[in-house]
Amino acid sequence: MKTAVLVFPGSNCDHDAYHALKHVVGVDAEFVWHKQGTLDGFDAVVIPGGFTYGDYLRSGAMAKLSPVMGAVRRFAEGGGPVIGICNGFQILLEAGLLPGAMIVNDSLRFVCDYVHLRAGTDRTPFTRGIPEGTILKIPVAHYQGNYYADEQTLSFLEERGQVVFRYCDPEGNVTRESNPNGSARNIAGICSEAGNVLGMMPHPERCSEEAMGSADGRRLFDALVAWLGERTA
Amino acid sequence: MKAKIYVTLKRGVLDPPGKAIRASLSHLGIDGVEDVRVGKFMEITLKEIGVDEARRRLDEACRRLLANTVIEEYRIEIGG
Amino acid sequence: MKAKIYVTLKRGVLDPPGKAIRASLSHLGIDGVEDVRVGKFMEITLKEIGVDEARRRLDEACRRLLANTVIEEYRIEIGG
Amino acid sequence: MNEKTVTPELAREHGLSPAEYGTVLGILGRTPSLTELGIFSVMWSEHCSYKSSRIHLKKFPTKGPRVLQGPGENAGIVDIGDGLAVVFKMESHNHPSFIEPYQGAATGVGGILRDVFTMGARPIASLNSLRFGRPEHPRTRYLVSGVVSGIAGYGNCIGVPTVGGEVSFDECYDGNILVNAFTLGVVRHERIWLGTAAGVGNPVIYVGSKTGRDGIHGATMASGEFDEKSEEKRPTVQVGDPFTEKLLLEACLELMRTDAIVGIQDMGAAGLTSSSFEMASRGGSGFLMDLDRVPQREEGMTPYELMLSESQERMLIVAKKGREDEVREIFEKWDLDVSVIGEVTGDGIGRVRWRGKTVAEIPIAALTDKAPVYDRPAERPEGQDALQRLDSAGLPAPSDLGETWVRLMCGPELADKKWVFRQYDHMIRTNTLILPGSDAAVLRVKGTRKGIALSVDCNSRYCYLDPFVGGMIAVCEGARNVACSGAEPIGLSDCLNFGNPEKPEVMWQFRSAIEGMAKACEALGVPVVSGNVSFYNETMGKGIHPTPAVAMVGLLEEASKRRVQWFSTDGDLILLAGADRLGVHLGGSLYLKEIHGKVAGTPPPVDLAHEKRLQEFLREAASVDLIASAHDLAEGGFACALAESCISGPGSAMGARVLNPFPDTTRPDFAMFSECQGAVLLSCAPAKRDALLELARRFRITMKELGVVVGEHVDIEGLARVGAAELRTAWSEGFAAALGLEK
Ligand SMILES: Nc1ncnc2c1ncn2[C@@H]1O[C@H](COP(=O)(O)OP(=O)(O)O)[C@@H](O)[C@H]1O
Ligand SMILES: [Mg+2]
Repeated sequence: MKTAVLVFPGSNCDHDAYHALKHVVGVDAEFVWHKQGTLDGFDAVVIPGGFTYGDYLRSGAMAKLSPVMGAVRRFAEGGGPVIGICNGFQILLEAGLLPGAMIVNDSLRFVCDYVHLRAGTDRTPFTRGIPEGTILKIPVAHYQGNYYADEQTLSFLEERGQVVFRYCDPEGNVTRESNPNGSARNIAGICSEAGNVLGMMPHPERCSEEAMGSADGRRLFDALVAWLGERTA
Repeated sequence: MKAKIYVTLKRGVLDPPGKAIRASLSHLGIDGVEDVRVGKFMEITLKEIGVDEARRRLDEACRRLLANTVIEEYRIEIGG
Repeated sequence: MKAKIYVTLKRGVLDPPGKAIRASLSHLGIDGVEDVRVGKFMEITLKEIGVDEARRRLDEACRRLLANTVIEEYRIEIGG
Repeated sequence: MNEKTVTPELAREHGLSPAEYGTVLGILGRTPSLTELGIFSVMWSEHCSYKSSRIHLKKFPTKGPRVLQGPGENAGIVDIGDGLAVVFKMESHNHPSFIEPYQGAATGVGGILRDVFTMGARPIASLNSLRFGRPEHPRTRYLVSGVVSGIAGYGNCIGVPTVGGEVSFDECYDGNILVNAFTLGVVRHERIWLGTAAGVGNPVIYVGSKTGRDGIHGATMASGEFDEKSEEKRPTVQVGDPFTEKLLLEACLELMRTDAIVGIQDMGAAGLTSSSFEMASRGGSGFLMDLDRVPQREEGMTPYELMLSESQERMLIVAKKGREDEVREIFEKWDLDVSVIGEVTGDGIGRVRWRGKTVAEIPIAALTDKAPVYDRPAERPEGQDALQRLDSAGLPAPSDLGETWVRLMCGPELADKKWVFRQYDHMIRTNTLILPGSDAAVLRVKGTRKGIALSVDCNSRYCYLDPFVGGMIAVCEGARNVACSGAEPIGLSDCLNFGNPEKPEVMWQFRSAIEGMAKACEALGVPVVSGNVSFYNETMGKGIHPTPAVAMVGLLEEASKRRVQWFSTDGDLILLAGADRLGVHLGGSLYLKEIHGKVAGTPPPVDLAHEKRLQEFLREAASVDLIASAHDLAEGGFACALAESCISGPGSAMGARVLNPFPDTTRPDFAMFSECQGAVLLSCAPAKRDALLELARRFRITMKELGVVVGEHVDIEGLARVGAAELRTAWSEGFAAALGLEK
């Protein structure tokens, strides 16, 4: 079982994702440089957070052009599990692997804080065993995390069970106050129609150990390990 | 040769900076502004490749990189 | 009435986005681009206050808020 | 192209005094070229030469068993065991941030990061110390937003967490804000690199961004007062490119894992000039540089401009001969410019060529050794006595103590700084065990059990009233904050922000502050390993309060023994350690300033021997798990410290019921808000009480049992009582409200 952690110029949560996978969860992980055109031999792909190409044009815009993104597309089409975290989510949106777009936070400020998420579906490889309604405490850290899609797309996402996480208060109520960036319908994470590609703004890799203030993020990686185990079994 | 590209948000897409600017202007006592939409503007210097070819290449650049057509639209102006 | 404001970096001021975009375009195989400078572009809707008054107010808005005149310059276009 | 001919006038315009210019003529034996004049002017500027401060900086203790590198390099290095060391430094970016807050602050962060990774360390945390003018001053809000987002913009993008800092407001900073940035990195001993040029024939390599006309004269700007002409200096503002710096960081660390290089230094203030001359000076060598090979962003740059440009995100490397391709390969992989621009020579001369001509030829030892050093006259200001006079008894007592308490807690000094640090990524790299908001931030060092505690402090009102005592307090507070978190202070970096050193009163403040700091460092056994001096913080002749910011670095052998400042458990006991340090001290207090509108009196007294015992006691109490929290009494006195312990934690607000710690005073307002040095509010489980008191006796620390964590109110019996939850809400909104910022 081996996970790829993609590295683009400007990725900066790559080491954190690697640490969470390898040293906390204990699954094999390897950095993959963005110029690599294949993901053969990997069982799952993590697109970590950061500021690829400085986020200078739009977050994720330039990274989507890297050779490795072609490989990610093929990997996803083959049903392989892909998680894009923060900038990774933005890259998946820009690459068209997930619908919608990100605009700047409605506060116009970067926000780094713990937030609460309400799980919406357990059908992704990363949320298996995290039933709908579960409340997770996970930090966000971004400047452009204000999820946008037109009304029709939003409705489709909801109907097809593609909304994986919403921002909520500690009790699980999806409120305006608990939305840190203005995202449409409090959306914090969505998956592809098939469910194997997950994009989320919050950072599970940052809260995989109790010492970090929460270990809820670890549940996503544990779910992945279980899912992969079932698939190979 | 020179070209300009204007990238603006589509109608209906929320524009937080535009909204904030409008509010700030009225705080500053600058009245009469009803709406502000913020976009990007690129000044491009090109090799002499002719207007048509330039437009073709910049159009491709916009579609593939410079604009996100989910939320933005673009306009190319060659010369000037 | 409508107005447009273009805010660009002064000559000589480093433009990291422009630099990154130029590099990306050549990775995309879009050749012939020698330089890219990125600016802001604002579309403004105003009350009918007359061209002169609009220009006066927008000029003030630029100086006080919209442009950072330490590193940027601006241009106002009324109408159109 | 003909360069301007150098005249004594031109030399003066470059900030060289007639005597200094005379020395230049003596060294060269001829009139300098314009490029040479530029080189002398920046190298001998206050910023680069430390000409007014050097003789005083020598008073700092800079050695210790853990010190691997003291002042003199790009950053200081302190051993933390296990073959690891921490590399850190603080630096000012005051003037640029006042002119352009976003870019000024951003490039300040970029510069200090380079100082740390140029030594081979991976930066793991940053701090910042900020001073602004009055909250209601028309520019303050703009400056605060710009500086904070500039720090965020740069630090977040490069991926180094900003884990702490301080923000303070005073009229004296209306025209001169302070932006001091600190970064700490971790390095294995064998991977430490120094900024040295050695080995005749070794190539001198330029890497990073291209050179433009950015910030030409930045270093001399930082050495001159502001006046109306500052406007004209504006186009020299530098723009930061954190993305390029991230690439540069990764490329440099990759290169440093090879043994292809001899030395490396960032191009900071005075760019190519200071990096080349300083490296050669340390290596006792010379160099020959060809400016035509410098990667250039703009056309028609002159040698003067190329040598003085302060374009960001550039480094100078001396590699081993024959290893150039290895260097090139790494930087090209990271899409960075790389160019061999010269070589090391053995004749001790710095030679610069351009278009086939020699444009500068300067003996390096003379440039360094004959740099001016001034023992500037220092004199205690006439008004100092009057300033120190304070008739406390004559102060009117507030009618509503509860309201006064809330007002202090919600004012911009004490209010929650979350508005600021929420914009900083403070969790990235997953090391931050104690997030911003406690006395010190604590980071783990992966692969070990250790923790690093960080705090930055300075009470500039105290320094203004008595720079010697204020200087001592800055060091003591830093060390105490780190001790409250359970750590041992192992070294500090400072940023000495003062007015015009040519004024004897300012020089007196400077000298006194250093002497006070040095005395506290000696007593606590903390070496100063790096730092920075920023003079000329004056506008139209009006100087700032002396502000020697101290960034303290502490070590926890066991990160799991860390402590926070807030209460966590109902029923825990509340005790005051160092209770005998309490007294009626209103001089320089926040209460005096905010409620009575006065800055007067003398700062609270310091007992260094007690301070040392107290800190040892705190560490011991944490390491044997006798205490749950520790928070020192500082600005706002006892009542505000108590309130902070109740409401500053990440959970919901806690209540407390305590006794009045000054039962005898007739002035309840003094009991609540008078300030002191050396007292710490502790909480502990009831079962630990006896052992804790016993431990305190062993360290000869006076303890007073005050009360218990309980209920919904913060209640000082007989004095005042406020609802904890309401206080917390008001406190968390106070900062934005005071500045008129969006929540
Ligand atoms: N206040 C101070 N205390 C201790 N060391 C100082 C102080 N000011 C400067 N130094 C030391 O002097 C050296 C030169 O500092 P500086 O010129 O600021 O470095 P840089 O060239 O990186 O900008 C550094 O080693 C710095 O640590
Ligand atoms: Mg340096």
